[in-house]
Amino acid sequence: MSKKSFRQALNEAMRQEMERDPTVIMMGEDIAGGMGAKGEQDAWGDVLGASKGLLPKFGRERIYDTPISESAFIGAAAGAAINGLRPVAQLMFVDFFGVCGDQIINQMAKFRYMFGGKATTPVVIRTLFGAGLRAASQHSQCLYPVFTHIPGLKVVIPSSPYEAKGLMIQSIRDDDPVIFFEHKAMYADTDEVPDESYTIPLGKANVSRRGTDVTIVAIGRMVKFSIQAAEALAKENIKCTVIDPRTTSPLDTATILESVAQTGRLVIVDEASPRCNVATDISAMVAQSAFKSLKAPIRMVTPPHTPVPFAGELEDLYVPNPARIQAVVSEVVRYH
Amino acid sequence: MSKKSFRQALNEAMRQEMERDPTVIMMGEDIAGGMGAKGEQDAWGDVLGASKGLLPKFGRERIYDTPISESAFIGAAAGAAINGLRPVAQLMFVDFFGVCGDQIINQMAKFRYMFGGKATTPVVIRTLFGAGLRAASQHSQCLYPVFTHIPGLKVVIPSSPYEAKGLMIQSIRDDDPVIFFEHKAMYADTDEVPDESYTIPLGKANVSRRGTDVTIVAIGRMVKFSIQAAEALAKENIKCTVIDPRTTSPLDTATILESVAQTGRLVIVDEASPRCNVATDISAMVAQSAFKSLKAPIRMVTPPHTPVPFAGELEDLYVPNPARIQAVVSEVVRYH
Amino acid sequence: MQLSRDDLTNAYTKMRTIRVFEERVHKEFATGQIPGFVHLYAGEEASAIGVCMQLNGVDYITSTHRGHGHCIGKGCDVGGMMKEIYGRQDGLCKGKGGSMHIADVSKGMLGANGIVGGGPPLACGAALAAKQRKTGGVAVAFFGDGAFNQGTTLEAMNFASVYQLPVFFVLEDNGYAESTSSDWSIGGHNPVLRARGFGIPGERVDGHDFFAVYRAAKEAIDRIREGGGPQFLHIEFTRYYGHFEGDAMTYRPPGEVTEERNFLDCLSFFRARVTSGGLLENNALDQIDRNITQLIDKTVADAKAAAPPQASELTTDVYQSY
Amino acid sequence: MQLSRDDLTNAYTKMRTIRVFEERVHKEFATGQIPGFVHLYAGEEASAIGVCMQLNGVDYITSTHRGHGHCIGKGCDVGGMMKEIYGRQDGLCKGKGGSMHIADVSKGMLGANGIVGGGPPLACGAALAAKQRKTGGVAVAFFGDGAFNQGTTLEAMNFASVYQLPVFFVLEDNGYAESTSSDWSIGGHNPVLRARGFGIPGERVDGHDFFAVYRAAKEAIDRIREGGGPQFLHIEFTRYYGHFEGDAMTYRPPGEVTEERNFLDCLSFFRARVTSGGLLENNALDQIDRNITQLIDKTVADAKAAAPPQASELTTDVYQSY
Ligand SMILES: Cc1ncc(C[n+]2csc(CCOP(=O)(O)OP(=O)(O)O)c2C)c(N)n1
Ligand SMILES: Cc1ncc(C[n+]2csc(CCOP(=O)(O)OP(=O)(O)O)c2C)c(N)n1
Ligand SMILES: [Mg+2]
Ligand SMILES: [Mg+2]
Repeated sequence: MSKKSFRQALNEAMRQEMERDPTVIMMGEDIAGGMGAKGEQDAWGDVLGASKGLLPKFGRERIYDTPISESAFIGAAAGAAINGLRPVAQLMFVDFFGVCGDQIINQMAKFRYMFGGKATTPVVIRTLFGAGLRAASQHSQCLYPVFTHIPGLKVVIPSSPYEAKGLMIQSIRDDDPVIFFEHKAMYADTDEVPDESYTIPLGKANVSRRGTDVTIVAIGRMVKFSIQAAEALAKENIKCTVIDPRTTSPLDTATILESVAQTGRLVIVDEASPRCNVATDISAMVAQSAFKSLKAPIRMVTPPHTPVPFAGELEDLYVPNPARIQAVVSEVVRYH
Repeated sequence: MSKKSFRQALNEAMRQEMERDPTVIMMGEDIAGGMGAKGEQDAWGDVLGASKGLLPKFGRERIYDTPISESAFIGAAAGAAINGLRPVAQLMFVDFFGVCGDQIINQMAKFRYMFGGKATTPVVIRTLFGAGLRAASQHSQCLYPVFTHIPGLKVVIPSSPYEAKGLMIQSIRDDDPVIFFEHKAMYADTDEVPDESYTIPLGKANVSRRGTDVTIVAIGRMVKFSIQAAEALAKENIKCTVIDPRTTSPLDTATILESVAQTGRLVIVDEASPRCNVATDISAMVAQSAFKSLKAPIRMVTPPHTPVPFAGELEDLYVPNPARIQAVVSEVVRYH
Repeated sequence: MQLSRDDLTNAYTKMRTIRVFEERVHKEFATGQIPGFVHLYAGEEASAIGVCMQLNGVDYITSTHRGHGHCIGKGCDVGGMMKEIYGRQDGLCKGKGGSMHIADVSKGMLGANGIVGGGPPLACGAALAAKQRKTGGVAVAFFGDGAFNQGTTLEAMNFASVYQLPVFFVLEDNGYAESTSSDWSIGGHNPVLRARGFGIPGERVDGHDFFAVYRAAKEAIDRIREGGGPQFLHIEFTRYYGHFEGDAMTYRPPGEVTEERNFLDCLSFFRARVTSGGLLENNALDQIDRNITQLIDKTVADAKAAAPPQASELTTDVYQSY
Repeated sequence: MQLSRDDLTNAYTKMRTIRVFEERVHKEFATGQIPGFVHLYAGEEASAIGVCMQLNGVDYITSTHRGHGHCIGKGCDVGGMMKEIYGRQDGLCKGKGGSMHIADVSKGMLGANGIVGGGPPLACGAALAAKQRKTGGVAVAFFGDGAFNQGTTLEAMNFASVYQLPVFFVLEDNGYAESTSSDWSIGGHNPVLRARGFGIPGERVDGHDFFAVYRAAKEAIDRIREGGGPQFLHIEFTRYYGHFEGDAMTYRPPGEVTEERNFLDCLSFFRARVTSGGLLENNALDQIDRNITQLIDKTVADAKAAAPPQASELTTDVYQSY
């Protein structure tokens, strides 16, 4: 156990799995870095440095830097998975899925079903997402609702370094295609993280905080913000349960429904664009299955229906923050 | 006014707009057909024949058959729109958006915002969607939730030949990028359709049927099925309002909320995969905004979370049908 | 190039199996009993067989929407294929895939593919795994002239080139992508040069001539197995039926298919060559023809009689665990 | 090739403007006041200017994440650019786009682009519209060595070739895509041959030499305007700064940049050539340098002092109507 950043936690997870299982390989643009160049190899270790140090340990037979051709190498990850490997491929920013979406959505996601259960495609696609770094409209999207929508994919969104490590190890061991979302604004967050290998099951929510007044379900970076809001609300004697689903597909509906049965009030915090996102998904599930329990309207805290703006002043308004969450939760608790 | 099929209605809409406005062009694979071949030109008129007959009228300066390279020509449609044309590009099946998604999602959708309001991109992307033709997992998806999720796009889904013509003409005249969904299993449906040009505004729902017991919101082909269910229910003296939003982005929330305020009961019928789809979107909107009105849980009628199967026996179970809609509506009406 | 009597018999049997299979599917489709989109391979048999005869158990292929020939070439069970096309529980994919998605991963057949250009990236991955795991395996990506303009195919060629992967890129140029001529759609009109632009050597062959395809495929795959990196082959021929069943083919000049069938048919050509050269006898070939007709009759009868998938199958096979 | 005194002055002024702009952004970025990802064009000036000097009001360009040079080449307002980079209300895109999305459609500059390979399809569309509307316009797609392996770029080349569109494909090969060498990533190592594989003629030029770029661009664009269809140019040079600001560039051998700066700098090269040839005088060039430094000083001061966007701007400009 020691303090580790989100980046370090991911690095450790990938290293430990590559040590344990020789069929795990890595692919991606500058995933090591320096390919074909005359200077340092492993110069980048991916764009934010999470895979740095793996190249010296595992060599170019396990770590494949790729040309910029996401369709080719994401598709190759699927093809390699069918032929006995367990690739961890990086789609650098999830915003780029538009150039390779077919290999994810129509190929790896559907093999098993289309082939009558006779294919297994153990691929992990790691990908950066989320706003907060002034990276503007094409490098700040969440887009996990798109992948959650597609049957055949699993969608994992860790909310802390501890979660990141355990979920990454489990994702690599999982036999289905997993899209693993890493919030770029959380890379420097630190946490107590065990040194040894451990797994966190996919499809099991984490209840970060228990309170009887209201249930907050939050995704990814919004979990931290929701806990901050809950702490502030605790001072006003409002007791919040904060649920981190960890994975949006599968979704642990039981834990959410159980909590709503107790609190009768639900706020969902989702950094994704508001239409057809995970907040609407969970809201609809609860509205359908826990109608009798509800004492107040289900409220969603999300960005507006706009691309992500560049200027910091606008981006800060765009992303949900603890103060906004707190305000909405207060309203929900006061609702009669 | 005369009986016209969905196909004919689309054809007429495109023809009339091309006549009216010389800047309207068409692009797509086999949109005319016979390109470079020695036999008949206009041999296909797109894969299901909706643009047949336009080539002889407008010639190859207005009708661009393309090589199979969706990124190139969908992107070219966006580039041509910025340079003064109004392209109508066909993405043959919406399932193929994975090979060209970036040009839609990150380019045309975001130009206006990223460029500070200084770009206008009047593109229509027509695309086939939906199950029912035994076309299996890669040619039967709905996927409009994905486009509804993306700010900057408009999403139009006509539910009949009449709607198809008026919405297509309006979409071509619209100055924002529009994704226009054509259900392939509706191509032979017929309707009374005016011969002259007319428009239906985007963002204004159609209330196909009014009743005070329950509100059914249905999308695309599901509108017809919902009306059938409503007719059957009328015999049991259950009076349904059936709302066809026509466009999921923008969404006419006012019409839906008004009706729910009256009926207190809501069923949403969506042929798209169930997670993060339009049914969840509308449900969440209503659960947030009309809580006090609701007398029963909001129910969603959707396919299961699986790819679309090939075998007819399975596909018929997959797609929501009038009987299933009727059963769910009955339950909702009886709920106390 | 030595082809034994067994090899020749095998080649002929497999090509004829494809032909009879496809002609029969064509006929049955017209009766309305076969659902969905069906794309027939008749006329292109020399490609699937000339190439797949070079392959063995460690090798993989990726296919296209026009996949029946590749399946047969790679050894998929013909009865299971026919049942799949009819959407039956015992079909190769339990009736969930259909014609456009027939696959048998255990045979190294990674699926027909409904997405034009969907296969080449997958082939790169299978090849990368073969190289990394040192299985000696090769991956073949079959794709059409239309698919040759798709970004996924072009990226895959570059990717394979950069990593010198054991991939064989086989361009099946049947003259059309749907109704669009390949003479028009392939900018530059020189596929072999285009492949060279990615650093991949290749050649063009006449796809009506099984022996030409066999020879070129053998040389290419031998080079690949010796570590020579990816290779390319441009095979030219025609398809005998419409793009899919239902296509009236008005974009083709009248008589084009008849002429090809009469004067350039790969099976007639093969038969003439082996009989005139004294390698196989007409009556042995006739016997093969009869056997195959019987076999296909039986697969159709079996498929028609077979049970459709059970309702519970709708929601299985989505995930390994969920 | 005749370049008048005015042309030469103009070329030098614009190249120097880019250089000073970029060096200043580099410096200011280090102080932490410039947000987001910033990719600098210093070292590559001869491309943007050598090419854009051939263009006029009916022409369009598409750019990349490394777009400042192209903006200046196509005539975007330098003050508006700097404000955009600082995220100000008066920036070229109201502060909503930032460095990676600077655009000015009214100037024919269709945007820097955060997506590698995002631009070439757009350029095809602008060219198609120009051809269809008979404006005489040309579209230039600038893209990097990394982008040359992206399917979107390759598809666009085929599309332009098939329709003989007036597109100029300009490959700016600065040796690296992020930390990956272009010697490795471009399979076949022969971009000009690859372009020919799509039926597009092209040549390679030394990007340190403005005159070489100018000459090649002029010839290509003249051919395009005469209806010769798409053309290709492979420009080789280096970038002086990291991939983005913050990149330590350890993948480059020590001294690589210094050597290029000292011996192959396009501005020094230009100056030496025009002064030794008696075409322009050193003191005139010095004066230009001083003027530009002043200009950029002012744009930075203005940008720092400028107001950020108002909160209400968050939700405007998504749609024309909604
Ligand atoms: C990405 C994508 N675009 C378009 C289609 C529709 N489509 C199916 S087959 C086909 C033509 C393919 O032509 P070619 O590659 O030459 O193969 P062939 O049919 O001639 O065997 C097209 C356009 C598709 N399935 N996938
Ligand atoms: C589709 C996509 N993939 C990856 C990236 C991340 N990325 C940004 S710039 C870059 C390198 C581009 O290299 P090159 O085309 O040579 O341009 P240069 O940076 O050298 O000017 C990469 C990989 C991206 N922005 N878009
Ligand atoms: Mg073809
Ligand atoms: Mg570069």
